[in-house]
Amino acid sequence: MSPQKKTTVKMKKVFDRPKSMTKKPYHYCPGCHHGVIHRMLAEQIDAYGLKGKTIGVASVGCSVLLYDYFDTDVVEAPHGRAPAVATGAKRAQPENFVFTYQGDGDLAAIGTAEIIHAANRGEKITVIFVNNAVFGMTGGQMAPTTLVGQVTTTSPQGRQVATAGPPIRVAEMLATLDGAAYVARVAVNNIKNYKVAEKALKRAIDFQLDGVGFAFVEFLSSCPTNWKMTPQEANARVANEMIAQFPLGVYKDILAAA
Amino acid sequence: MSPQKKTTVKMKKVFDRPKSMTKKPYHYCPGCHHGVIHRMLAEQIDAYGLKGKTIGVASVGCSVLLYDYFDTDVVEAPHGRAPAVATGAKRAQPENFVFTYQGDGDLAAIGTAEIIHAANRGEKITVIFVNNAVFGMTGGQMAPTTLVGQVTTTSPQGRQVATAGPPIRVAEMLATLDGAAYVARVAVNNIKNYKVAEKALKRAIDFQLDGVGFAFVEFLSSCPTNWKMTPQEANARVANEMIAQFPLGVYKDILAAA
Amino acid sequence: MAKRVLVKGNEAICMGALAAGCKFYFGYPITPQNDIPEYMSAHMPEVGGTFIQAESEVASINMLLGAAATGARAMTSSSSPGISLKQEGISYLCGSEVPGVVVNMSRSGPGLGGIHPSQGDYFQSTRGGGHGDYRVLVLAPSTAQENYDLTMLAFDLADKYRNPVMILGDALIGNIKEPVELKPYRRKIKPKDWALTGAHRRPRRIVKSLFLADGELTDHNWRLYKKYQRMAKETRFENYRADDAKLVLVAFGSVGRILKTSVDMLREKGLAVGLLRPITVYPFPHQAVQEAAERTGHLMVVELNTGQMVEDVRLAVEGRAPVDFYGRPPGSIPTPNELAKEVAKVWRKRGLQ
Amino acid sequence: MAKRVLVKGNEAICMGALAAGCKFYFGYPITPQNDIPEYMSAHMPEVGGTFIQAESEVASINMLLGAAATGARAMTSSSSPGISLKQEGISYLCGSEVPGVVVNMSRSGPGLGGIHPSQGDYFQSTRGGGHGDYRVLVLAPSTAQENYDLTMLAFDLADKYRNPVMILGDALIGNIKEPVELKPYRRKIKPKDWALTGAHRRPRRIVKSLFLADGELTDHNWRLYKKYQRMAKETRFENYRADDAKLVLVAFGSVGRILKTSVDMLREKGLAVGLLRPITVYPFPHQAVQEAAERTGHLMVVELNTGQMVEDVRLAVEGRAPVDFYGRPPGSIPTPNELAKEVAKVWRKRGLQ
Amino acid sequence: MPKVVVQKELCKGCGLCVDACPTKNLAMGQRVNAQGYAYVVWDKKAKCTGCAICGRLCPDIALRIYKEERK
Amino acid sequence: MPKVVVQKELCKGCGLCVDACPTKNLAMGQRVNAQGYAYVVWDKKAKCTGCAICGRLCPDIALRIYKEERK
Amino acid sequence: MYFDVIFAGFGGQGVMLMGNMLSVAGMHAGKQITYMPVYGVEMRGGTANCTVVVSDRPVGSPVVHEPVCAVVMNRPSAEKFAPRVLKKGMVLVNASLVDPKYVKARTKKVIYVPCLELATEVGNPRLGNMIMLGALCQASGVLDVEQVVKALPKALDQRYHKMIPINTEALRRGGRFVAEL
Amino acid sequence: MYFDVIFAGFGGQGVMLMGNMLSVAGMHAGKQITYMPVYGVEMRGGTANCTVVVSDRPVGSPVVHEPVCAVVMNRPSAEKFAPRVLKKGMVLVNASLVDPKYVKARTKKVIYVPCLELATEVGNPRLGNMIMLGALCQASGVLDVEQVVKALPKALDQRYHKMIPINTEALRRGGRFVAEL
Ligand SMILES: Cc1ncc(C[n+]2csc(CCOP(=O)(O)OP(=O)(O)O)c2C)c(N)n1
Ligand SMILES: Cc1ncc(C[n+]2csc(CCOP(=O)(O)OP(=O)(O)O)c2C)c(N)n1
Ligand code: SF4
Ligand code: SF4
Ligand code: SF4
Ligand code: SF4
Repeated sequence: MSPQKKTTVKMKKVFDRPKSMTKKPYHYCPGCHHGVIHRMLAEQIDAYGLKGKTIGVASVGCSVLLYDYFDTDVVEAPHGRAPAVATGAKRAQPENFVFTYQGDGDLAAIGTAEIIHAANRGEKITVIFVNNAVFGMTGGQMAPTTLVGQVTTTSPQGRQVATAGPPIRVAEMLATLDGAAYVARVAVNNIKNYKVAEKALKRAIDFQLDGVGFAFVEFLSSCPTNWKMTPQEANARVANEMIAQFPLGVYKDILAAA
Repeated sequence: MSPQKKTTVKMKKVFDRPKSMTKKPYHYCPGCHHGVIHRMLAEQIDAYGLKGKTIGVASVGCSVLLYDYFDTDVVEAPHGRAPAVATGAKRAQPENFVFTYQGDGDLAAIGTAEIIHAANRGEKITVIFVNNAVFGMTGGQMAPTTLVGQVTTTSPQGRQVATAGPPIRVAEMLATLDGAAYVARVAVNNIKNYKVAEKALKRAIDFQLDGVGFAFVEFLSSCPTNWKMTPQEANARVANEMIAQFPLGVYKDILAAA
Repeated sequence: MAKRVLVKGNEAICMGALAAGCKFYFGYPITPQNDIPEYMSAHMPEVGGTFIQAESEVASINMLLGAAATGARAMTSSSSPGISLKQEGISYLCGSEVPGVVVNMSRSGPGLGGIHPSQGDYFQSTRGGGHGDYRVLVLAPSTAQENYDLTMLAFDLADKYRNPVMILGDALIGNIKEPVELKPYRRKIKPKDWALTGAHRRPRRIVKSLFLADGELTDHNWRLYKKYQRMAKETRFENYRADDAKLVLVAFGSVGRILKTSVDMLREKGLAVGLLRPITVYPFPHQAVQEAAERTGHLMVVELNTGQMVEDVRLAVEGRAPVDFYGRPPGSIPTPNELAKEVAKVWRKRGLQ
Repeated sequence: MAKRVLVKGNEAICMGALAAGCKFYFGYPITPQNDIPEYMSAHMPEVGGTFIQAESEVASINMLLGAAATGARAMTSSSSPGISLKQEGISYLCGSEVPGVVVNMSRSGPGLGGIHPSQGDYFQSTRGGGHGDYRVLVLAPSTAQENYDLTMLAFDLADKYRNPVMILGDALIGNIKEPVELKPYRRKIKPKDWALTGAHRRPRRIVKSLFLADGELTDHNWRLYKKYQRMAKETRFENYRADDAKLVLVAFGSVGRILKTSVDMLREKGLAVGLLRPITVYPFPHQAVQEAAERTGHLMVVELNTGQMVEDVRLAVEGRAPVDFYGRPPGSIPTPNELAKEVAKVWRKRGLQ
Repeated sequence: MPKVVVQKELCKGCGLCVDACPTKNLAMGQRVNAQGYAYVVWDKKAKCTGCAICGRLCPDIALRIYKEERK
Repeated sequence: MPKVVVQKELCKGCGLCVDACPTKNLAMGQRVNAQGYAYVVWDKKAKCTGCAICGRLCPDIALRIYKEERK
Repeated sequence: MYFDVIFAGFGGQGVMLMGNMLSVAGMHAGKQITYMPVYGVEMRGGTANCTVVVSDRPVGSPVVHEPVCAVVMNRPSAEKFAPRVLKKGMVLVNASLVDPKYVKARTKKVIYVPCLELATEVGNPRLGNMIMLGALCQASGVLDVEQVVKALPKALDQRYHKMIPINTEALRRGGRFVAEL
Repeated sequence: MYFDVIFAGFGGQGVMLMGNMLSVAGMHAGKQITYMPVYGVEMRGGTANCTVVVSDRPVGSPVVHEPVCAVVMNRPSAEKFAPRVLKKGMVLVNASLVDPKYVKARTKKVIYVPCLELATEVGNPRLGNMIMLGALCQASGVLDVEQVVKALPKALDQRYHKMIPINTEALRRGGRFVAEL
């Protein structure tokens, strides 16, 4: 190309661990998306300058050690109850950014009532829902979101619709609630989906910071360990089977609708 | 008209207390629809010849004394848990007709998780959901279905969307679940709606008897006492406000759809 | 002079809570304590506080956990079946050392039972109905005034020990109306150096009950244990005509106050009976009971159940004196006469004069 | 001869349940008992039974209520936090007299705690962590064989008393693998004349815990109380080298078995110690403990908590003998040496020889 | 002619049947039953068709309805 | 030229970055870290654009990425 | 001074309000008070009663089995509570609803108050309870009728304050009825 | 006869399977057995160990602090468990991964087994655990190597039965290695 006059070339760090994370290496399994989702959230906390005004609500699941990684205030909720804990925290500290981070066992099984009612009350919280179609932490049991036919430790014959019902699509269900302001489903299995996910996450944060209301982002996630797959195979399952059962998209956005 | 030869005129009882009910007078308040809904269900139990093969699952609410009125086997479930109790009962006694009878506090508040998962598992039970927009038994507190602005003993300023969220529309929410086979909302405030309701109830029974799956009928109901209205005013509220918020109709019928 | 108002026991609790700076109430209706959420729904907005009717008891105890973790004074209330559902949450509050006030206006059980007053939840309250080795401070008021006073105290003790405090009343204590002197709350609420308020210009804070590192959980449990031992100094009880008594009755809450009338009746008939009424049932007034046993040689426990607190009395007495027991399962309210008769029976049986 | 297989403690429970005709299992995963739902999910279909992974512990105890109300043998299992959530349901089972087996492979608390073995749920199990005056029979196995045998017994006792029966194990009892002799189940299951099966050619039946008529609830509670008293005859315990002991240790479950090795060690050193291991912790072997106290004059309780069963021992002993206590909160598993040292300390402190 | 029998001890005087009757054959009565409720009366019988709408909408199953049967 | 630094003790060798890199600059390495994982290497640097896609899709935040800056 | 009374009747007869009003008035008169409501076992309908204790000393039991006084507004209440009244006590009976033959008391002091008639006389047939409360004060002397009147603004919710005059009249009418016996 | 052993190593080294196989074989040899798994505190990854007690009498404690024997498959395990072994006991060390300098034992009897090399020799480098188990039997005499071989069909899941021959070979190779020391 055309020569340029007097340009200083300096190396600039364009990508690194977010400031709002601790230095601790993850305990997650190789290829597990929890790590990506954590980092994406932490990046946004950095971007919005929220490190000093965040209260994270950890749930019980593989991500129970969330507080080891996020260098923010964190309260640990009993299994399934993060939305209730976040309700209390956010009402008491409205000026703080309050998020929950929950797995599908946590949010879609034991915590069904809590998520529905927090959504319907329009609590101004941001919910990160990590749907990996399995109970990871406890060793790979069937989740409400387990795919039909998927073998887990409690569906050794593969999930049977006749006895266990079909997988629940949480985003669709929550979107029917008038109280929910933003509901989206995203994935991080490739860069295209990743970028859409990041946008959705930002919007879910905006909705809270702007006081619009309850915001929910469902991340399709992988669990190579309990799916008994390589990280690559697991990513392929997300791309093929998961997205087919749980279509990506924005299911509700009361501002866009208006 | 043309004279008829030799007709014997005999009085035939065309309407009376169903056989599957006891003689006990209801304890319900004057004008309360619980009584109508009970009777409608008992009539169908008679019609289908199910008196000897029914297990009723009573919930906690004004209808907790269900067993005083239904002359069938009855088990009393803890508040909100009737769908779980019914799941156990039906799985153990598949040849019996198993129904739950639940109020909106019971089903849409404390029992949210149980109804959603029973529906999604496709339990072959029939759920009678009586939505009177209030906690009747405990003295008229706000329910998840309480109308916006409605004054109750725990929403003395009228239900505020900002703090309590809008009313939940349960039928719509359950209809999103792939596991639910039949979902309808009906009312018994006038004979027209009553007849539609009866049809829906029959279909909800058919769905169980034919082994099709989970069937749910939401009855809009009145609570003159806690609405602080005459029975007439209460019926008018059902006609005007309730139906506007909770539109009547069949929200799902997997057989009709097929 | 403090204002004197006639209020329902349940309302006195609310007034005490509001006076003590409680700004967060989370609850789910259940008889016989519905006055509490009802009062709070009307009055919380007036003080800029938050009232939420939760979707369940489980949700409400966890909302309390969330609000209290930020340092706010928060309360929840329920009655027996609802309190059972809160047990996991209470265990978490203890495990993560989050203060909070839990009111149990208990009713009769087991199961759905009924709405009569009952003392059937004594074990649950004092031994921790949830999992693990933990204790909550349990205050057992017997008058509307005590409801008011002890609720204020409950918030202070909760903060002091970073532990939930339970108010254990029953359908009688919640529903009687009595004059209450609305003494103003004067104590200063200290800032909480562990509360989650956003890690602005300070290291972040964590509120949790999971302890994974080697030995960490054992240490944590020992620390909690020592804290529970320290709570002993909060022991409170009332002696009623007990000084010169030859038979001391031990009873708490509703039965405690009914027995005062029985004591008066029996005293009129010349029976030197007295009453020791635990006000804190955890910590239990072991020493006072032991002293009463040694002083009089005869104790009698009366409860609205088939025998729960009597174990604490026996543990305190350790065979030093006979401990008689009159228990009555719930389903009705015993009258002073009935109880007096039972006491008189024991008086005779033991050959007292 | 009965088949001998090497199985995990958790699995032994499942095998016992299936042998005893359990056809319904409802549960929700939680460590350290996941082998139970996993085993049941694989094997229930083989026997034409039902396995449901419920949406929660609350749902699973209520599914059990529904299935057992029809007369079926049904089981649920969980671990500490999950058991806390079942407390309301357990109270209902007792109140409406529905049998059922509830397994608690307890872990450490309070709160989330950890997954180490723990005996922190002793109070919850034996006093009823739910509301109201009720009791569940509590069996405390210490070997995989006992897991198998006692689970079969649990179903029988549940039916006999129309009451839930709890198996109280812990992370150790659930996870060890040991040979188990699969003795066949031979008892005949009696038809249940109260079960809901459809009111065909018989008057309808009601299963409930609500009693509204005057005095009805009181009567019901008295009836339950008498039933709990009758359960005393189910008391079971094991004496290990206790006959000639000068110091008798009292411990149950995992600690009970570890202590056997400690006893052997101490005996080798010439210390005449023995062990009394309650197998039923409710009903508690009061009389056996009392006799041991009288015979030896010295008892010592060892628990994996900071002191729960020791209350039952003190209540039994009532001051007749000193009761020493060594408690250790969960977080690690005590070894026989460590415990032997603690016992030796007491031996010396009490001047025994 | 059809016949509507009011079981007066069951009637709670809510009046819903009065509104419901398409031919207005029912009316609130003056007399009070043992429960203290002024029960309904079926008086203007003339136009009754035995449609049983009143019965269906009565919350308290207080109405028993007969109709002629031709053989 | 951009630069990708692999923090080898963080890498778990899942290989997702290898797949993700549009210009295939990363490869699974032969060496094992203290955790026992064979970590990735950024070796075929020629075509690296510093797009940081690898970094974004790495579950373990094991990649640090630099780019030239012209002033 | 010690006085206790059970008020009993149907749900809608304002029985609880009577007890409440006596309690508020008693408190303002400087007494110790306990008011204890008891609802029927049935959730809906049924009878209700409450017990009020007025005393100079702190009140032990809010539960009274054999009261000094019973105010019975309907027949089931009369049958249940009249016999329990102490021999030295008194029973006030709503004569408009209760036939004397259902009143079996140990005490001789049974006062029949035609509540409905007197209430209709003052202009509101629903104020039978106020008539009765006036009568109770007059007959027992537990408080002065005027002490109750004075407490009306405190005992009644703001939105019923326009009813104070007619309530006052009813209380006084009840009192007068007894005074004129 | 009483014998106890702690097997310890990384998650993927088949440590639990060793314990299991010894247990099954012991049971079939008519012994009393307790197998006790201990997972690391972390849920994912980390180290794992299990304790097996083999005895003629019922086993009291499944927990052993100072074992008769330790089988250490990696360095952290060697550092943790080797020093705990009784003076009269023995330590078996996976020489392929553990440098002798990390093995500090009270007992003199420390046996270094080149698991990886021997396993590679028999044709499957992942069978280091079977090599070690054979070595353990031979060294301790707790069971005969052939007793373990005989138990393979019971100890291995049906779907791994095709692996029995190679496992047999690995067990024997481990045994031979010790015998030839
Ligand atoms: C009350 C209670 N029940 C059950 C558990 C056990 N438990 C812990 S995590 C979990 C589910 C984990 O699955 P998920 O929420 O999908 O998260 P993941 O581990 O897959 O990220 C369960 C059942 C618990 N800790 N508490
Ligand atoms: C665990 C528990 N929580 C609360 C209650 C109290 N309770 C009884 S019924 C009820 C709600 C009644 O409302 P709804 O279900 O709408 O029925 P309705 O009475 O209106 O017919 C409540 C909260 C209870 N019995 N158990
Ligand atoms: S078990 Fe699954 S969800 Fe949990 S860390 Fe591993 S891969 Fe991730
Ligand atoms: S309170 Fe309402 S729901 Fe209950 S019986 Fe009365 S009118 Fe019906
Ligand atoms: S609808 Fe029934 S209860 Fe109501 S007035 Fe008519 S007959 Fe009476
Ligand atoms: S994605 Fe991350 S953890 Fe995976 S191989 Fe690449 S650098 Fe390593």
